[in-house]
Amino acid sequence: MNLEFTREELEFQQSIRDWMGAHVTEDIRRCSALGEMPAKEQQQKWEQLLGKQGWLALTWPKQYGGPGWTATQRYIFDLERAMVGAPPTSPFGVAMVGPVLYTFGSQEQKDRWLPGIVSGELLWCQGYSEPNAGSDLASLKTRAERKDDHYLVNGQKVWTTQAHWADMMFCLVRTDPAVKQQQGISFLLIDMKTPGIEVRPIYSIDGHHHLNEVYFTDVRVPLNNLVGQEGMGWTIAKYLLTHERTTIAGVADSRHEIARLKRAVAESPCSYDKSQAWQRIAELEIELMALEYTNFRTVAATDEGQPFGPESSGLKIKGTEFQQKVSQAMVELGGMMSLTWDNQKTVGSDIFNRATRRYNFLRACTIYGGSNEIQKNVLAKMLLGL
Amino acid sequence: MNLEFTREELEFQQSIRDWMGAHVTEDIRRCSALGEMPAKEQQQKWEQLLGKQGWLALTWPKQYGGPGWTATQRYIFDLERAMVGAPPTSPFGVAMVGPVLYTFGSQEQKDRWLPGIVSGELLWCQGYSEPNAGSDLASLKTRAERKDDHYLVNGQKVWTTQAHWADMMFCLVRTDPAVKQQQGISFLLIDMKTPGIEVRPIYSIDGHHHLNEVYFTDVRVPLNNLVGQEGMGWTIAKYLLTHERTTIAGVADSRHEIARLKRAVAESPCSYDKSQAWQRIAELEIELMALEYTNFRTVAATDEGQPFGPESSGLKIKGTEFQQKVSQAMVELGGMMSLTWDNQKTVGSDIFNRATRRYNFLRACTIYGGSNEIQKNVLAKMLLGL
Amino acid sequence: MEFTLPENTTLIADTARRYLKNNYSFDAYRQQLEQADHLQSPRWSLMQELGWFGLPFAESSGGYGGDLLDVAMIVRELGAALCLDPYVDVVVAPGKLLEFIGSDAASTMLTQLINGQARLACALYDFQAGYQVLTPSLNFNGVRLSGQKHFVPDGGHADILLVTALNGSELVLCAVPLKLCETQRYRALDGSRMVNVLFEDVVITDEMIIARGEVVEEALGRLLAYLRALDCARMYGAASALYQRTLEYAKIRKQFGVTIGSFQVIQHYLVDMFIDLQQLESMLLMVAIKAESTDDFQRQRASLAAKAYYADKAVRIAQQAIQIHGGIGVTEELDVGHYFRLITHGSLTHGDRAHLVKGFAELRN
Amino acid sequence: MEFTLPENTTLIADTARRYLKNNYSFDAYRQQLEQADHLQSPRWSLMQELGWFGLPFAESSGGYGGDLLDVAMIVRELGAALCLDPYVDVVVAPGKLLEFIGSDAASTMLTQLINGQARLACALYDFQAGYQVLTPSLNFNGVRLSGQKHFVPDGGHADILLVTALNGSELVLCAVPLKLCETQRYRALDGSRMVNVLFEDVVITDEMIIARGEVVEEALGRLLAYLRALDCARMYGAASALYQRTLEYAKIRKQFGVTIGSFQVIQHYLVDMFIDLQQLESMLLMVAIKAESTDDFQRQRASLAAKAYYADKAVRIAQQAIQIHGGIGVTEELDVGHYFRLITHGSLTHGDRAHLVKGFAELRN
Repeated sequence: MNLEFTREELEFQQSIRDWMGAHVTEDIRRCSALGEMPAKEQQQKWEQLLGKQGWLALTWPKQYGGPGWTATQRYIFDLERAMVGAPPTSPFGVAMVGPVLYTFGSQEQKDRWLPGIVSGELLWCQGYSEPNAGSDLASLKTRAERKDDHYLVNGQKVWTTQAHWADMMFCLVRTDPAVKQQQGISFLLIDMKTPGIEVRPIYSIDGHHHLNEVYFTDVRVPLNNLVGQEGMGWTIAKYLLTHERTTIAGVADSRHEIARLKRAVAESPCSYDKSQAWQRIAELEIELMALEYTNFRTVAATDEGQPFGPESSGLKIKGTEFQQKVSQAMVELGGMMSLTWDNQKTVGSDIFNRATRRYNFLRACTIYGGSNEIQKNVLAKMLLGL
Repeated sequence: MNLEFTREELEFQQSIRDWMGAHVTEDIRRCSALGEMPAKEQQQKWEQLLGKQGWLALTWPKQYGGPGWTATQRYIFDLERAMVGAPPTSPFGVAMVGPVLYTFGSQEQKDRWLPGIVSGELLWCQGYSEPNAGSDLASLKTRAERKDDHYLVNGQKVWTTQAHWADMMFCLVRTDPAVKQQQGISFLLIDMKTPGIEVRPIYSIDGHHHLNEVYFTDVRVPLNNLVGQEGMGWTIAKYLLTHERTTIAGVADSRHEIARLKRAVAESPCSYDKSQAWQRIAELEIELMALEYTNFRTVAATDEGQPFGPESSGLKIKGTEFQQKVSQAMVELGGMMSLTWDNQKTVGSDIFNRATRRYNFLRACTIYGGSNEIQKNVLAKMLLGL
Repeated sequence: MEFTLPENTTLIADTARRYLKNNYSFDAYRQQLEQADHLQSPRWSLMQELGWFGLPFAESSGGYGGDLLDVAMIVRELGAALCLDPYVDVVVAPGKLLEFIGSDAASTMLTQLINGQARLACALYDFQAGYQVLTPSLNFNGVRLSGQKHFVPDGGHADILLVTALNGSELVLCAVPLKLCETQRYRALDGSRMVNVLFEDVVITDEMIIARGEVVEEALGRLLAYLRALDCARMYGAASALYQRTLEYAKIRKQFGVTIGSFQVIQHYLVDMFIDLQQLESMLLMVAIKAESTDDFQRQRASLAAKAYYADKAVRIAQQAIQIHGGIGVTEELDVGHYFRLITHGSLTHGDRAHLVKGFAELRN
Repeated sequence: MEFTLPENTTLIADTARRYLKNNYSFDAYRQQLEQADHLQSPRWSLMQELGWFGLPFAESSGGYGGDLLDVAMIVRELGAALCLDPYVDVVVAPGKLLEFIGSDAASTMLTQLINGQARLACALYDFQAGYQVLTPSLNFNGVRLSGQKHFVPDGGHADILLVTALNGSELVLCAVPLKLCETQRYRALDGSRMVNVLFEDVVITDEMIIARGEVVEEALGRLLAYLRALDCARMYGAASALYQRTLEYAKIRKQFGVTIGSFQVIQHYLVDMFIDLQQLESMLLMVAIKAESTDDFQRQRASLAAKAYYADKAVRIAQQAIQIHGGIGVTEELDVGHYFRLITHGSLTHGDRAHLVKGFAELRN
């Protein structure tokens, strides 16, 4: 048992902190300070900066461009990243399609796509959900028909984050409608510039455009954009779910938010009942400790080669609920200062003025990536052995 | 809209209050003050006192011995009863078997049993639950076989409150094992002194004996103790569930408990953070208001001949959860003063010393009479129309 | 006791519902979101024609003598329809404040308001004083005011602001033409318009002073209770709409080959929403009667309790409505997210939950 | 970071589990409930033989130099077995207090305790002072003590009480023979024995005084952190046993022709319990290390946080365990209700939730 970082880890932490101090410029950290989502340019600037440093594809094996860090080092990096107010990196390339490619892809596919992901130049989006396949992914209908040297794709995806930024989409499509639900699904890579693709924005209640609908009409996709074999889509999708989830609970960002909340309370006028506010924050901090130490345990277990199973789903459930709780506290402790729609500076603490944007945005975090109810169903199966 | 009692109702309330003041002696109110369950003698003394006054079978038609009160008057009576610290009356005779008898029973049955219920002399218990038929009542197995002039009863009941006090049990038994679950069930009255009945106590975690197991071995029950026809048991049981439920939420008793809690906090030493305590109590009082006004609405609707449907199940769910919440607050606000097993006076406020008994006892209130989960299933059916 | 609405109240509520059905829609709401001046819309004069301007006020003031209950039923319908027309902020709130003051100057101004000649708004808050309306930060310096008022709801639509300020320790209510001040306008969380107001050496003449001292304090106490009840009414309209929509959605949305309403967990979520909504309805009826009680203790107790309860349970219903809707619930295209914001907004006006519970706890009887 | 238990700690935990399996049972527990003197049982000497008496103390004090983590693993097993042997109250608590004091007198007494020659208990609380251990109500009047101590856990088993009292504003710790006092004995909520102690003009001789002033305050601070960690360990053992039993029950108990574990709502209840138990385990490991940190701030922060968290989540697990068991869960015959009481008890010793959260909030860094 040892709850402290080793001397080497502390040195590593310091070196990361120094680097962040030197490289995270005001425009990169600005968004998180304002509760904004970064624009494409800022996000890409930040990711390419990390890519240049070799710090983007953190979990990847060294041979494909990973930095060769332990899970603890990755955790430390994430902590420092959040504390300095830099945004999380987009998961679609680095955490999702990348591992799929180096695990299931052909040599040609690896050579073609991995370098762009490692450097942060190639942006991806994820084509999973469809209008009638949300939690129930296996019922998806987007069709990819094999025709000579290509697939002909027709159908619709929805809730596609950053589709309007992306160069490429990785996508679940139905290649065989005759077999049972899960079996006819394949994993396909689609160039977003291919004719026949239409991306329509969805504006969400935080006032942002990050989601999209994507329509495919006779979109031609080369056969060698298929990953693995036809019908392997479901296997690949499940593999992704078991991939490292040590940052899934958003603990580093919750810690950052609580720090901001404390700042906002400290700078608020004294008409305000601060002792009530500090107690509410104390309750949040106590809950954060439980999350953090559970997260530490998953990290330590990963470094010992024994990654957590159901525990990490538990962490996702708790972590997302906690993010919502912190953001709700921020809105409520802000009182009238929080009554803004447009995330604009009105009066009093900036942090409170901009609190509702994150609160609204985070309503989705217990829904996407498998709603918490679905996560609980899956956990129950594992626990009850049904 | 009128949220006040009428002048007549206020006069009625005063007359009840005066009567309570004159008749509720120390030994009757003692139990609720100590968080104890009344002994059989106290309970019977109290019920017979009410019986003599004609105030026991409150919801019954006048012809059978009801006082002819409106639902509002009954509500007022219950409020005054709780505020003076008198125990609730036992539901088995008055609220359960009585209405069944005057609705489904033969003239002979009415003549034989109703007077003893109205006067509080005849004590009843309810034989519904069985070891493998808790929430799932329809799967009950206790068998009543028709033999010449009697039924021969064999089987077991469980969680039978006050079986060790009761003169009679009303009971669901299976008279026809061949037909489908609900159909073969009949409603039978059994004299508890009949040979072959064994009552075994179950002690519960509040330290009391109020529950029992009841075993039947070749118990002979006269044929004319059958209520209605054979196979009507399920219909009768369902009828009972729709019977007046205006006091089901225990609102009057919760109000009494909050008053006790306030007294306990007021008399506690000042080391104690009272401002935190008063705020917690304020939250309870606010929730109580919502419950009370919802209860008022069911009472008013009943008086207008439009008894609430699903709303009253909602009230049961909220009301029982609220009773638990109040008792938990009492335990927690008592701190170390609450650390007693035996409900004995130790030091500091009496009310706190005895808080855990009620807290432990009330764990059952979200379970018995159809657990809150079952109540929600039923409500969902009505709401969703499934 | 009787919980049936009086016939004329039912009539008022039905009229409001019909009127909104014929004259408002989610599309109209989305257009209105982008507009800065709501009072240009023909609806504004229609509302006056319907008698809503006079409804909340005694006949002696030139009104129609409606009860809070009547006004609450209109506001409930406005909430259920997401309607942004600033009826409460520009008519009810300033009008009731003037009526509670009851001086000649106030009565004259109230008559103008009822006739539609004067457009008023209340400037009671600033961020330094927070919810403590009796101790505003704005102070007189001789006959001049310098400082700020914040969070003035729909203040941009008014010609005149009813402003509270301290002269020494005395609370003063004055009517200040908006054009004498600088303003910062912004869209509030529920889509309505708010202004922050900057006073730079604004000279307050004697005619601008409506009342001073205790009468202002008392009037503010009565006003807050009244407005908290209307906050509840608006949130009830929204929460009830959310419940209906979510129930409908659970019956038609399919996942895994069945409707999501067939999952036990979703069923229990819906039952919890239903039960909470029942209780919210009880609290609304209660507060709509008691918040205009002449008994100070009753009035405060009712309005603090009801709003604190709403800030807890209505917010919870709004959160669950989104969770059950899933992805579609967080989009701008669906009304669900807009109701969600309305309820969040409503839970923070005239006291947040902690402030209200604390106030309730301090009301020892 | 590393969360694997050291080998010797695992050994200690395994031994404790085996020992309790061989020497204790639910039946033994129910017998023990009715007994007043637990120290007569052969288990008491067995515990000493196992080395548990010396384990918590430094080798320099004659102990075996075990860490809090080692002791916590024993206490976790005691909690999981519902065992009432007063190891914490009669060995660990008084021994650690003496060790933290560290004076010669204290060391001598500690050696006697480790050898089994002295039976001690701590009398730190009274109901007037509540959880404020630094300001007991018991006061010196010259060399005499008159007044009361309350809630002394397993105090009836001790020969000598370690008593805190104020002499003016100075906190004094003295060792008072129990026979000089009058006692009221009662069974506490977890089935253990408690005493309230009445001092009537008890003369405190110089030899009875263990320490005075700051050294006592500091030692109490360290002791509370240590004991709060052990409270968590005990509650963890109980909560974890409850989770296991409830999970098993859900797999076998049938209603409506299927196991109750097949209902989605019950499944989600169990998942919530599982997740909370995971977090409780993390907090236990954390506090078992940090609550004996030499850094005052770290120690307080960890122990306040962990116990406040337990008072919330372990209590919730206990409540859900009963709800899922249904009727059988509230009977004396089943261990479920006994674990429930143990957890309620544990949530109220050395600070209730509100007290601990407040303490945490006041620990500003």
